[in-house]
Amino acid sequence: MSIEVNNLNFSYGKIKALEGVSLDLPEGAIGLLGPNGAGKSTLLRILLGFLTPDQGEGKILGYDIKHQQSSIRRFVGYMPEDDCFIPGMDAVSFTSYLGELSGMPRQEAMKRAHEVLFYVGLEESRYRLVETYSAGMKQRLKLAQAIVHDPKLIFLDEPTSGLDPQGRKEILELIVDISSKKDIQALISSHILADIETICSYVIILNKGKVASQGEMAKLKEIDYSLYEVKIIGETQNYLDKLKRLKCKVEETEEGLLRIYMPPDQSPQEIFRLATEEGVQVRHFVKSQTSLEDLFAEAVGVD
Amino acid sequence: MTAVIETQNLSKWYGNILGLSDVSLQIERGITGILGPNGAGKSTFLKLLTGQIKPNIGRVTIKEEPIWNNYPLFQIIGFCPEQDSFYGELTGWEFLKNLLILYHLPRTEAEDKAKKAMDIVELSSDKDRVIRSYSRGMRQRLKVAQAIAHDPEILILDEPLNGLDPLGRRKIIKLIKSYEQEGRTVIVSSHVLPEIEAMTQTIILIHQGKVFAQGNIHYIRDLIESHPHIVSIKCNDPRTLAKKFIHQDFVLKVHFGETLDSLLVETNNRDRFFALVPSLVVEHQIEVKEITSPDDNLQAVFDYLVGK
Amino acid sequence: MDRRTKQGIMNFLQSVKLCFSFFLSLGKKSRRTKVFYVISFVPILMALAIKLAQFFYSHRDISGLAIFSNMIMVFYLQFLILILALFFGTSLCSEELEGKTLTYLTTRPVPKSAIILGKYAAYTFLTIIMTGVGLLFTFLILNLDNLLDFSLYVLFLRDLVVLWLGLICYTAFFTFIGTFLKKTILFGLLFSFGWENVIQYFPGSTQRFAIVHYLKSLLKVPTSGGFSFLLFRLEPTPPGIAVLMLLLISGIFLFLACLFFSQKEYILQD
Amino acid sequence: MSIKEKGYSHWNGEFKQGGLSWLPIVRWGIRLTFRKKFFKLLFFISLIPAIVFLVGIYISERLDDFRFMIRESTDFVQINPAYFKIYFTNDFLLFMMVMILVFCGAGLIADDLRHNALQLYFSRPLKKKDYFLGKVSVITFFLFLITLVPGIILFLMKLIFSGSFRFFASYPWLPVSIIIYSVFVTGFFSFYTLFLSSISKNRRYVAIFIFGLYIFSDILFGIFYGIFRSQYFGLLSIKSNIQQVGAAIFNQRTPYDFSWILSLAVLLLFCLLSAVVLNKRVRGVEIIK
Repeated sequence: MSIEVNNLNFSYGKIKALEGVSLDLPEGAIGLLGPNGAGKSTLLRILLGFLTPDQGEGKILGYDIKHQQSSIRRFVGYMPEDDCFIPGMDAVSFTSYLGELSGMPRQEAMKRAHEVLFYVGLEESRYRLVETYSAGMKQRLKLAQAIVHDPKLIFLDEPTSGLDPQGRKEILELIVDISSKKDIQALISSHILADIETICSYVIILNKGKVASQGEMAKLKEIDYSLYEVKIIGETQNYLDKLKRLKCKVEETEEGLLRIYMPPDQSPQEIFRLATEEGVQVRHFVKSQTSLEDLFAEAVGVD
Repeated sequence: MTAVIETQNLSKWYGNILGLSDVSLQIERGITGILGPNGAGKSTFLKLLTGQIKPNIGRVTIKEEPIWNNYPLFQIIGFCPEQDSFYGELTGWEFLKNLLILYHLPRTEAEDKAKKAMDIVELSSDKDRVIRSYSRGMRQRLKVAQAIAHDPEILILDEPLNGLDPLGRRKIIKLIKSYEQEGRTVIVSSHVLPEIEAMTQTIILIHQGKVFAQGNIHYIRDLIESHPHIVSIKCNDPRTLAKKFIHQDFVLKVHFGETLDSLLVETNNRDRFFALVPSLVVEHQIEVKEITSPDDNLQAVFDYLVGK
Repeated sequence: MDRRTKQGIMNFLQSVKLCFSFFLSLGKKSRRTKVFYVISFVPILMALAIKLAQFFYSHRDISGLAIFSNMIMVFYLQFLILILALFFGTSLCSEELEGKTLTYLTTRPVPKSAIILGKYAAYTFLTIIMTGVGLLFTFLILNLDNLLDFSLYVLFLRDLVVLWLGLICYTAFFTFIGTFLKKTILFGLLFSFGWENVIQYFPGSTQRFAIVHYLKSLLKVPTSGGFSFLLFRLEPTPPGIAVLMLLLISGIFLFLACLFFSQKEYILQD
Repeated sequence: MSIKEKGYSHWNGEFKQGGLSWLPIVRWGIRLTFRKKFFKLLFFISLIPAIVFLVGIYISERLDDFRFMIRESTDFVQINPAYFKIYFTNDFLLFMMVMILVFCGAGLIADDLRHNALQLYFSRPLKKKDYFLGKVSVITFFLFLITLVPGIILFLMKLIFSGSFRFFASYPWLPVSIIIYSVFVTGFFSFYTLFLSSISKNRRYVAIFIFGLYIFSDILFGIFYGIFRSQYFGLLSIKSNIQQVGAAIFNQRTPYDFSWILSLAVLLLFCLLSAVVLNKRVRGVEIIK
């Protein structure tokens, strides 16, 4: 495991930013969530080796976070949230320049820069000046500079903000492909929960400096009681009456979705049996899980 | 319903860069989502709507009035721009109050409206702090506040949820929906399609400077006849179910997902398909875990129409 | 003038007043204003240093007034009001564009020309305060020994009005430049330290094309001292016409600025 | 037979061991400056003084050919340390140095602040001192090209033209003071430029400050000297301070009648102030807001 920290504490003056944060993160893509000011960026800074924690210790990629900070940064890639570039440079020189700054020899950096720009899909505009890039292309370039020195660990801060739907899909595919390489770990901090849900297998929710909840995404989202979301087409009235007769509680949401709470002894197939009797179509049938948004709201202690 | 916003073969380009070409549409009350890839003309449309630029051909009108340099019209328009830029040295309160004074409102009324807007976006506790010290989410909420402070009839929001944390997003979505109940017209532009779906079902898709689709998402999805619908079924015995489906003429393609229990069926007639499913399931005692249609959402409509 | 246009003008003036108060409160708090307040107090420091040093070098007895009317006025006229007008005038439109805050203004129910005029008035008001305060203290410090001689104050007021007219005219000109030119600071520097200085040495009516000419012809011709070389080739226009010309020039440039600002489509590229 | 595996591929090269991580900053800083529009023109103009002085050395060797041209001012063409001092501390060269700083120096830190590129620099194993070293070396490269290099060339050409080492024998310390002066003036201007470049995000304002502060300091001196005729006000002007120290380095008579140590102190104080501000403005930590 490349990130193991325990009991991290840090405070800016008298404001406590992190309290007793302990993490032991598995491979693959990990989501880092939390409301503004929950300590996400402080945690990122400590993991990136910028800040030394007041208390607590830990190892990143085997390097101690207090004493070997600059060697951590050699094997870590960071994709910042806001646009950053160097005016007057084209994409290839920009990427190879940053590769060299990470310690790569000059020729290797140039070779690797082309390779990485092909990978993120900037092949046909890699000789253009960076300031002429669109938002989506800048986002890809930031990803390219984060992986140019082949890091073992990449931190992505809001990787999909400001992208159009295609751009978001492609960036997410890139992240999934990189983090599925089993020896590269991606820590993704984003506010768009739909993205986190699609690409992360493990999630950490921070709130007020503490770890509110942490674990495998699937395990966290399970719920024990059997609640189903169903969409019915056709005349539904007596279908609903029959359901109620089976002691099922039925709730209707605005978009015409039924939330059916099945008592433990009833099997969900009853829904289909009744549907055939009533000649009604079951267009949508899902065992409902808590959405990441509800999970988030619950962990952060809001309605 | 009379159209609040109307355009007649509206076209706009800057130098040789195409903005919009020959767009004619009507937008009624309620929330309308504007979406489209970057550089497709979405931002040009919003700029025309807020009078930042003037059309080359055609007209764009709000309540039958042209917008360019028609300043009285802005009494009833609220605009939340996309860029995250402010007068950094002002405090949130000063920023809001001063802007309200430009509406020829007396000082007391301006202050009271500013206070109300601050409460709605929950910034009252930090109203005396300088905007420079605001976090990204707070600045975004301040932008929404300045758009709604003067109680506009028409609200134009460009990426209103950008940079907000999930709680902030929920609040703003609830606020926008409350505006719909009050019978106002809200234009929301966003890249994050799930956000648009959470707010409204009516969308306008702009691509290559043209309107590719307008109306209710599902209605549009059904309109796309040529593109078959995909239905994903997860059950304990997908093979027997698949065998049954293959005989039906309306089933075009059947393939099995990665996991053992998943089956993907392509059909061009959903009604007949879904009418068949319950009977088959009961007849063969198949234990169904899940039925979903993965491409009945905005993302699929978008990908199909925009053709990537 | 029928009732409708009178109402229209009243409405327009009201909008200008609103914009004026908006930008005044904004201008007062902006960092740049604070920086230029400090710069406008530099002459005061110079005056203090001169006063101080006069004790050590008592043999050099130049009268405070001579220093003031030659040296300080030259510093103000040729350097300070140009810098103030340049920075505030050119940035008037470009800071809204660069800071991408223009949309907050153009989507309000006030005409674009009112925005320009309101902001111009607010910025000019700020620079007038700066120069007024700076000049007053400098004047008092330099003429400590004969504060009671009232003819001095008449002279001071005359110089002050000249500087204010200069500010009004230069700021109007740079506002106009700012509405359509991209590289405003470069052009502004070339104009103020190139054109304005060079033109005054040309014969005949070519001098009429520089704003500084009208300002100088309002100044009392200096008695002696080594600094008169700045005025030696001046064929002054009579004061009355000079003031008229200055106001006329300001009016024309402001009108052009409003015209450009309302007609031009400003695209906020990032 | 094999096909390239799709998707992300690793890089299996080795990282460079050892320091010099700031070399790319220098290389690219120089390359980016040369790409600016008018820079080449400005650079050649700033070489004019060197050429003029080279011609001076040529004339000094061929005095008899030019006898008819120079009637009385033969001392001008006397090649001695004073000649070099005049080259190094003449107003035009100093002014051209400032103009080069306006072009190559203004954006060095201002652009990084404006486009928040600091995050890119400091999320790498790069320390703050490496960053500064890189930026200073860019300025040093350009200023050395119009101070140290021409100085050494002039010195060598004098030896070559005169065909003997007599000149070197008589002034063995001259090359040393050329080097000392170049390092001194480049060092000061590096602090001066980086300090101004780090206080604003807008490269255009920084350019004006670099130009304005230098000119203003001289105007201030002019005004005060005009009134009080006391040479001590020379300490106000950057240019006169440099000229004072320059004269001392070439142990010539100093242009102003106060000790050159004072000038040096003023300049060093300015560098100290710049260092403090630079350290505060360029911060690695708060790169992630």
